[in-house]
This record gives sequence, structure tokens and C-alpha cells, in this order.
Amino acid sequence: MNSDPHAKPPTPTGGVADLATADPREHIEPGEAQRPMTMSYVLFLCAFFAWGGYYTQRYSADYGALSYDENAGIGSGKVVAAKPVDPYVLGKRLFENVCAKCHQPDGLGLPGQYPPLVGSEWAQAAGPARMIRIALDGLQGPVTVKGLAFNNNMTPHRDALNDQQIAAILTYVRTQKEWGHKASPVAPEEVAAIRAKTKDRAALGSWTAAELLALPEHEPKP
Amino acid sequence: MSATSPSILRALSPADSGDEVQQRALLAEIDASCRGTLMLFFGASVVWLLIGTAFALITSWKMHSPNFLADISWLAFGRVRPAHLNAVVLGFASEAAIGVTLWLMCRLGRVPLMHAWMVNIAGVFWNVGLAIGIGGILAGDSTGIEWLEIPGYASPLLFVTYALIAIWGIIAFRFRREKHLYVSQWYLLGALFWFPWLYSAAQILLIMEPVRGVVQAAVNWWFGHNVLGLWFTPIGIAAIYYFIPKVLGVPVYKYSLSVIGFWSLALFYNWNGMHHLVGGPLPAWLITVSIVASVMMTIPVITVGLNHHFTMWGHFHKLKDSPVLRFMVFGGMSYTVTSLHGILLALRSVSEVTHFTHSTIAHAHQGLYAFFVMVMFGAIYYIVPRIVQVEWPSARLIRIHFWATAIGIMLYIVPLTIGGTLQGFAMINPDVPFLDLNKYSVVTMTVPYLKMRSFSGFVILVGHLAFATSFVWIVARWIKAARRPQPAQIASHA
Amino acid sequence: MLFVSSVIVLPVAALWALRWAVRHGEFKNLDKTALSIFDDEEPVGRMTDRFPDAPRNSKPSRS
Amino acid sequence: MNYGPIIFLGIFLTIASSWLGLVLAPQIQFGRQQEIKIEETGEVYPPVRPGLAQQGMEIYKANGCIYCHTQQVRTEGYGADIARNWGQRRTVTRDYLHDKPVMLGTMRTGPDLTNIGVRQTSVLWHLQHLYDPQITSKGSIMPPFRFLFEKRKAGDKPSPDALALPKEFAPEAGFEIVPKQEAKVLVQYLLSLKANAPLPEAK
Repeated sequence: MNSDPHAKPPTPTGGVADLATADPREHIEPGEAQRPMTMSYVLFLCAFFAWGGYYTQRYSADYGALSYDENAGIGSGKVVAAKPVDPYVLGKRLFENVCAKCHQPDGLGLPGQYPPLVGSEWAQAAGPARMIRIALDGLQGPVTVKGLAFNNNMTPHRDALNDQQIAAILTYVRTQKEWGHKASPVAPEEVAAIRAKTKDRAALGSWTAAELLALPEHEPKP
Repeated sequence: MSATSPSILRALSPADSGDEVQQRALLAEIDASCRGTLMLFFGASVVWLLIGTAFALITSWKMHSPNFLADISWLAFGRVRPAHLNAVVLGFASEAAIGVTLWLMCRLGRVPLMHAWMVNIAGVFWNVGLAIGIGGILAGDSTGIEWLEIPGYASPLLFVTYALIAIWGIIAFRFRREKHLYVSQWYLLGALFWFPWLYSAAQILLIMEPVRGVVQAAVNWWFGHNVLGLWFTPIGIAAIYYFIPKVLGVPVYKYSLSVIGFWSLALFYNWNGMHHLVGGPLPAWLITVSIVASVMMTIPVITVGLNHHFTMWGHFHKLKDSPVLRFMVFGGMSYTVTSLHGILLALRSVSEVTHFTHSTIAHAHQGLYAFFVMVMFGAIYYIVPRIVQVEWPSARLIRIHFWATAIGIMLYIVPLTIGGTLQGFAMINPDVPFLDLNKYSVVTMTVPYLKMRSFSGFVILVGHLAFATSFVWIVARWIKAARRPQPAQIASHA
Repeated sequence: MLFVSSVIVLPVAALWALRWAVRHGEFKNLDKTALSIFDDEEPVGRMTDRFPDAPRNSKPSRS
Repeated sequence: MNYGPIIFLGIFLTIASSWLGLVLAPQIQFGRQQEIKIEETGEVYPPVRPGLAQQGMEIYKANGCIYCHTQQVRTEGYGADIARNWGQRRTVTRDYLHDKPVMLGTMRTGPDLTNIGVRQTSVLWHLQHLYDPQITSKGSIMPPFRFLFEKRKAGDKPSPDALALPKEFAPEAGFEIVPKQEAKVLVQYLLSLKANAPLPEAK
């Protein structure tokens, strides 16, 4: 059995303790008289309060109602250039989060509901002109993909995705390695050009397969 | 039989209560006066514990097999989860908390439970209000605000209860016969004062007259976090501060530390509600203030932790002999671990990963279950034999209960924390797809951890069933003993 | 208005309370309070909880 | 400390301070924030939610969608919210002025829905996904909300809003699945969730 449960630190009998109780008018530090608060503990407290004040002042973006970025005032000033992301990687991310919802992560779509992209002649067309239009303003009515008939509505992504994103997605789909796609990648400028050219298309509704097949695969240079 | 308690009017006017120090009531007399009320609260809390555990198992099972009970609209996941939360938080935890608070206030004030009628009415209101509220949630009337899902037609009943109990607390405090205010009583007074303010402010500002826009989220999480911080934590710590010294028969290590512990907890815990919204649509200063308050919580946590640990110093071998001590020490240590883990979660760089993931859920259960519920179990194991004067029928059931819940909650916390953190890393890496059946994706990688959680749920269920059997058994013996009038079996433990 | 005035009033009240507490010896002989939960019925040094099946005043029992 | 009133004063001061700091201060600072006019489009932002979408919000709230879906987009570079195209910009207080209750949510078991009305605008997809998430998202742990749909005998011609389902999910011959009003308004609510208007403070 170990020794007495726990040795109570010796309380100062004479000296300071008696003095304190003797003369209440004299201002006494709380707790100091009986048992000296260990200095390390006091430093522990002060360290925290100091850090707290510093952190609050530094990361509160001077308490603005509309300042959400805690590093607003403090940034090193130079705008760190966003490192360019490889379109294939960006396209893969966006495909998985946006397009995969209907065309499925494996790109095979749902029979009778959502057309497949793997080995689809639309996705492997020489020029991206039709795909860009589909991505921008959607597709409606009957369409045959790999000989299978579909009749569903593809929703427009004109204001959901910007040019760089659409270009990245189309580049990814057209050059998907596992699917063995070897079509040409798409540049954001091409998407921008077609977006400008078809800016009133949104009001007319989505493309139909017939309209698209009538258009050339490569967008004629203006 | 409750001691002749002064009438309400006289109770409130201290002037004529006379200054003779009424003789401090005997412990046995105090325990006897608490019997009816406490058995109402503890009995109801055991019922809510089983209901809450059932909801928990349904919720957990639905998490990894969504087709389970999918076509019953009132058991939809989105309704069973808030029902579980309210059944356990307002049902078991709060009722047990009130039972323990009543008993502690009487014991520490050395005064029998006066005006028991007031607290009994509060208990009835509570259970009726909660039953209606949870029924409302399952029927689809949830208010849609986390931690405040009880619909508007049931929450006033709950508020009446808190108000009655707070008033009772003040009266009991006013007429205590013990000059010294033990540390537990500061915490209890704090809890009894804080919670009605929190609940009424949140009800008014969120449900009756909703404030505009994201201020609702600020009020919601000021309330949400403080339910744990200013209601459960103070009562849990009050219980630990009372039961560990009481069971060991050893006074608290350094009482002056508890002064700092209490006031730093009161000040900092209040302020760290917004760490639930790190990165959210709130001005930076609001979130920064809460993060600072969360980190400053290290002071009370370390202080209280040390205080309890050194009180236990040299007595750890007694854990073998005392069930109450096991629950209390398990709860105390869980409190320290939870709080330090919580402080980490509040930091911006950590929150970027763990926010919105299952590790938040693991932390919530570690705080609520591993700390507070275990402490309440320990308190109930200490209080009930003393108030009904009947010993717990089976020590085996108590051991089953302790080991099942202790291991169960560990099986809950550890896998879910790991799983949640991995989920967090997967979620902030855009190259990991969110959902892809045949690739490493965020959703598919969390499923095995959710299955482990379901398993731990069943282990905890075993513990709860053992506890419920013990409780029913002791009530049966109490009724039998009450019918056979004979001298009380045991005065108090040798 | 309420906000600004309270930002002044609250800390002042807190400091006054602290000063009053120190003046009235609230922090003096704290350790006596630690003993307030013990009395002749349940004195210091006596364990007050054990497993129900443990013999009344036994030494260690089954874990 | 043995003197009750002082402890009560301390307890009162602590919660009064947090109530002022975390409840009153935000209310004063951005509690009365107004809508603003967007220069590019000239509309007032945030728009008032159309009636059907408002009813849909009640369904969203009643079925506890907030326990798995969030409605907040974190800033670029802090988490992958924008990289995953869950939003085109971070969300700010102005985005939620008309939400009663504001349902920011705390768990992302499912994706964030702040901008779902922009990235997934197909009503048919939403209805199929709500009927049984395994149709469109295999492996999803989202429960099917079949109780928001009605299975009834099909007349000789399928009714206009019968739900087109793949073979393995379609009802047996002679029956059709029709979305109840709750399902339709819920989809209208999801389509009303848009947070892509350019706001000066949300750069």
C-alpha cells in the first residue's frame, strides 16, 4: 500500500497567514495568503490571455460586418497567382461532381434515360462545336447514341459553368484514357466564341439532334 | 413525508424566517424527503433512455442501409435523428440531471426537499411536453433548427418546467442550513440560472419572433453549444466534485483551483458557440472570438482535470470496489479528453478538415455520453439506494452495465473519429469523387465506419438493458419493502 | 445604445464584485469548505460506496 | 466563495456578456441587412422565394434534410467547396435574408445544396433521385423518399406526370408512380436554391 493518501502541501502556519487575517483592511491577494498559487500556473494563465488577445485582434478583420476573410488585412499583399490546373484534371473533377449525376461516374449513362458517353460518336466527333452547344444550351427530343434511342432533356449549363470549366470537361470527356477516347482537346476560347455566337439561344430552348447534325463539326472561323 | 416546509410567501421573505440556525437535517431525513420526486425523474429518465437508444439504433442502421424502414414516413432518417437527439438530451440526460441536481442541492444545503409539489408538477409537465414534442417531430412538425426541433406547441411546456425548477433552486438555496457553499453548488446554481435564460432566449429569437438571416444561426449555436456547456457540463462537474470526494472520503485536492476552474468555465464556455460555424457565412470577428474562447477553455479543463486527478491520487485501486467511482472517473477523464479534442476541432486549420464530417458527431457523443451520461449513471447508482433504502439487487448487472457502456462508447468514438477525419481529408481533396461505387469516394469510404458505429450501438444497448433491469428490479424491491413495514434495511453504508 | 452602455457597465460590475469578494474574505480559508461535505454521519476517510455483493466491511472484492 | 448573491451576479454577468457578444452584437451589426440591387442584372438580391418553393422548404425542414445536407459554401482555398462546384462563390449573410429558418446544416453526408438550383436543373432527375437515389447515384446512402410518391393504377395512357423510371425500378405493369404535391414542391424548393449572384462582399 503506498504511503499516506497524498501529502497535503504544508500550509504556512505562522507568518503570512496570521498577518492577513489580522488586518482585513489591508488589500490581500486572493488565495495568496493561504497557499501560494504555483507560479507556473499563473504563467500558464497569462500565456493564454496574451495569445487570446493577439489572435482576436489579428484575425478579426477589424470587426467588419461584411468582412468574412479573417486574413483580409494581413495578407502579404502580393496576390499569389493561382497555379494553372491541368484541364484534364479539372475536367475530371467537374465531370465527377456535375455530369456524373446523369451520365454516371463510369460514363455509361442509364439505358433509356441518360445516353452513354463512352465510345459515343457525339463525344468522339472530329470538332467540338456540337458538344459545346449541347453543354451550353442542352439537348431535347429524340437522339440516337451508339444506335440506342434516347428522348430526354439535357439541362443547359450556360450559367452553371464558365468557359474554362466547360472546356476542361469536354477535354476530359474527349480524351478520357480509360474509355480510350482520342478526340481533340477543347480550348476555352472556342467555348467563349460559341457562347457569344449563341447568346440568344437560351430563350429559344435546347438544341434538337436534327439541328445539331445540320451544323458542321468544326466551328467555321469568322 | 416532507419536513414542514415554510409556505411560499414566507419562504420568499427572508426577514421573518428567524435567525436561529435550524438544526442541519440528517442525511437520512434529506434522502427520504427526495424519494418520491427523484424516483419520478429517474424512472422517467430510464424510460427515455430506452426510447432514445431505440431511435439511435434505427438512425445508425439507416445510415449505412438506407432502405431500412424507408417507407414509413414518420420513421424517416430526418425525423428519427432529431427524435433521438431530443429523447436523449431532454429525456434522459436532462431528467437525470435534474434528479441529481435536486438531490445535491438538498444534500449540500442540508435541508430536506421543500415544496416537492412544485418539482413534481415540473416533472409531469416535462414528460408530457417532451412526449408531445417528439411525437410532433416524428409527425413532421420539427422546427428545422438543430437542438430546438421541439415544435412550438410543446416547447412552452418544457419552458414551464425549467422555470419551476429554477425557482425551486433559488428557494432551496435561500433556505439552505449549511453556511458553506460547496463548489458543486456554484456549478448547480450556474446551470439552473443559465439554462432557462438560454432556452427562453433561443425560443423567442428563433421560433416565436425569428431574427433575420444568419443571426438565426448565431443564436442557434450560441444556444446549441451552451446546452452542453452551461447545462450538462456544470451539472456533470458538480456531480464529480461531490461524488469522488464523497465516495473516497477524501476532500478535494486544492479547493482554490476550483474557484479559477468555475469562473473560467463560466466566462469562456459562454463564448465559444460559433466554433460550429467556422468557415460559414458569418463575419470573421464572430468566428474568431469563439475560436479564441474555445482555446481559452484549456484553462478550466486543465484546472478541473488536475483537481479531480489529484483528488484521486493514491486511490485508483479503489476503482475496483466502487461502481460509482468507476463511472465518475470514466466521466471525468472523458471530459478532459473531449474538451481538449474539442479545442483542436475549433481551430480553423483543423476545422477545414473535420467540419461537416462524422468526427464532429463522435466528439458530440464523447462529450455528451462518455462524460455526462456516464457521470449520471454513477450518480444514480449512488443516490437511488439511499433514497429508497433498498440495495441494488445485482452487482453483476452493474458490472455488465459499466463494461458494456464504457467499451461501447469507446467503440463508438474511436472508429467514428478516425472515419470522420479520413472523410474530411477525402472531402477537401477535389480529386476524390464524392460518390463513385467502384472508386475511393467520400461516401463509400465512410460506410464501414458507420457500420462499426452501429455495432457499438448494440453494445451500448446491452449496457442500457442491464441498467433498466437493475432499475426495475430495485423499484420492485422498494415497493415490496414499502408494503412490509419494518425498520429500514440499511441506515447507510458502513 | 444598450450594447455600448453594457460594454461599460458589465466589466465595471465584474471588477466591483471581485473587489467586494476579496474585501469580504470570500477567498479566505477555502479548504474548510472542501470539508463541508463531510460530517459525523459520513466522516472523512470512510468509503461510502461499494458493490452490493461485497461483504459489508470487506477489503477488496471481485473486480 | 460562500456568498450567494455575488455568485449569482457573476453567473448573470457571464451569460449577459455572451448574450451581448454572440446574439445582440450580430443582430445590431447585420441583423437588419437589406437586399441590394445587382449591377449586372439589375435584379434585387436575394429574391423572395416563390410560393411553391416556400412550401417545398417546409417539406425539406420536416424531413430533416439538414442532417445530411448543408447550405453554405466555404471560401476558395478553404475546403474544396468551390473546387467541387458546390458553389461559384462563398456564401455570405445576404444570401440568407429570406430564409425562415436558416438551414445552414452541420453535416455533409450528402453534398452541399446551396447552388443545386444552378448545377442540377432537371426536374425529372430530382424526382427520380428522390424516389430512389440508387437510380441516379448508385452506392448513395440517402434514404429513398417513396412516401412522397404515389403508386396508382395507370389508365390506358400513362398520366402526364407519371415518373419515367428505369426498368428495375419501374412498378409492375398497369401501375405508375406519380409524385405527390410534396415531392413536386420539394423539387421546386431545390431548384430555387441559387447562390451565384455576384456580391461585392463575396469576392
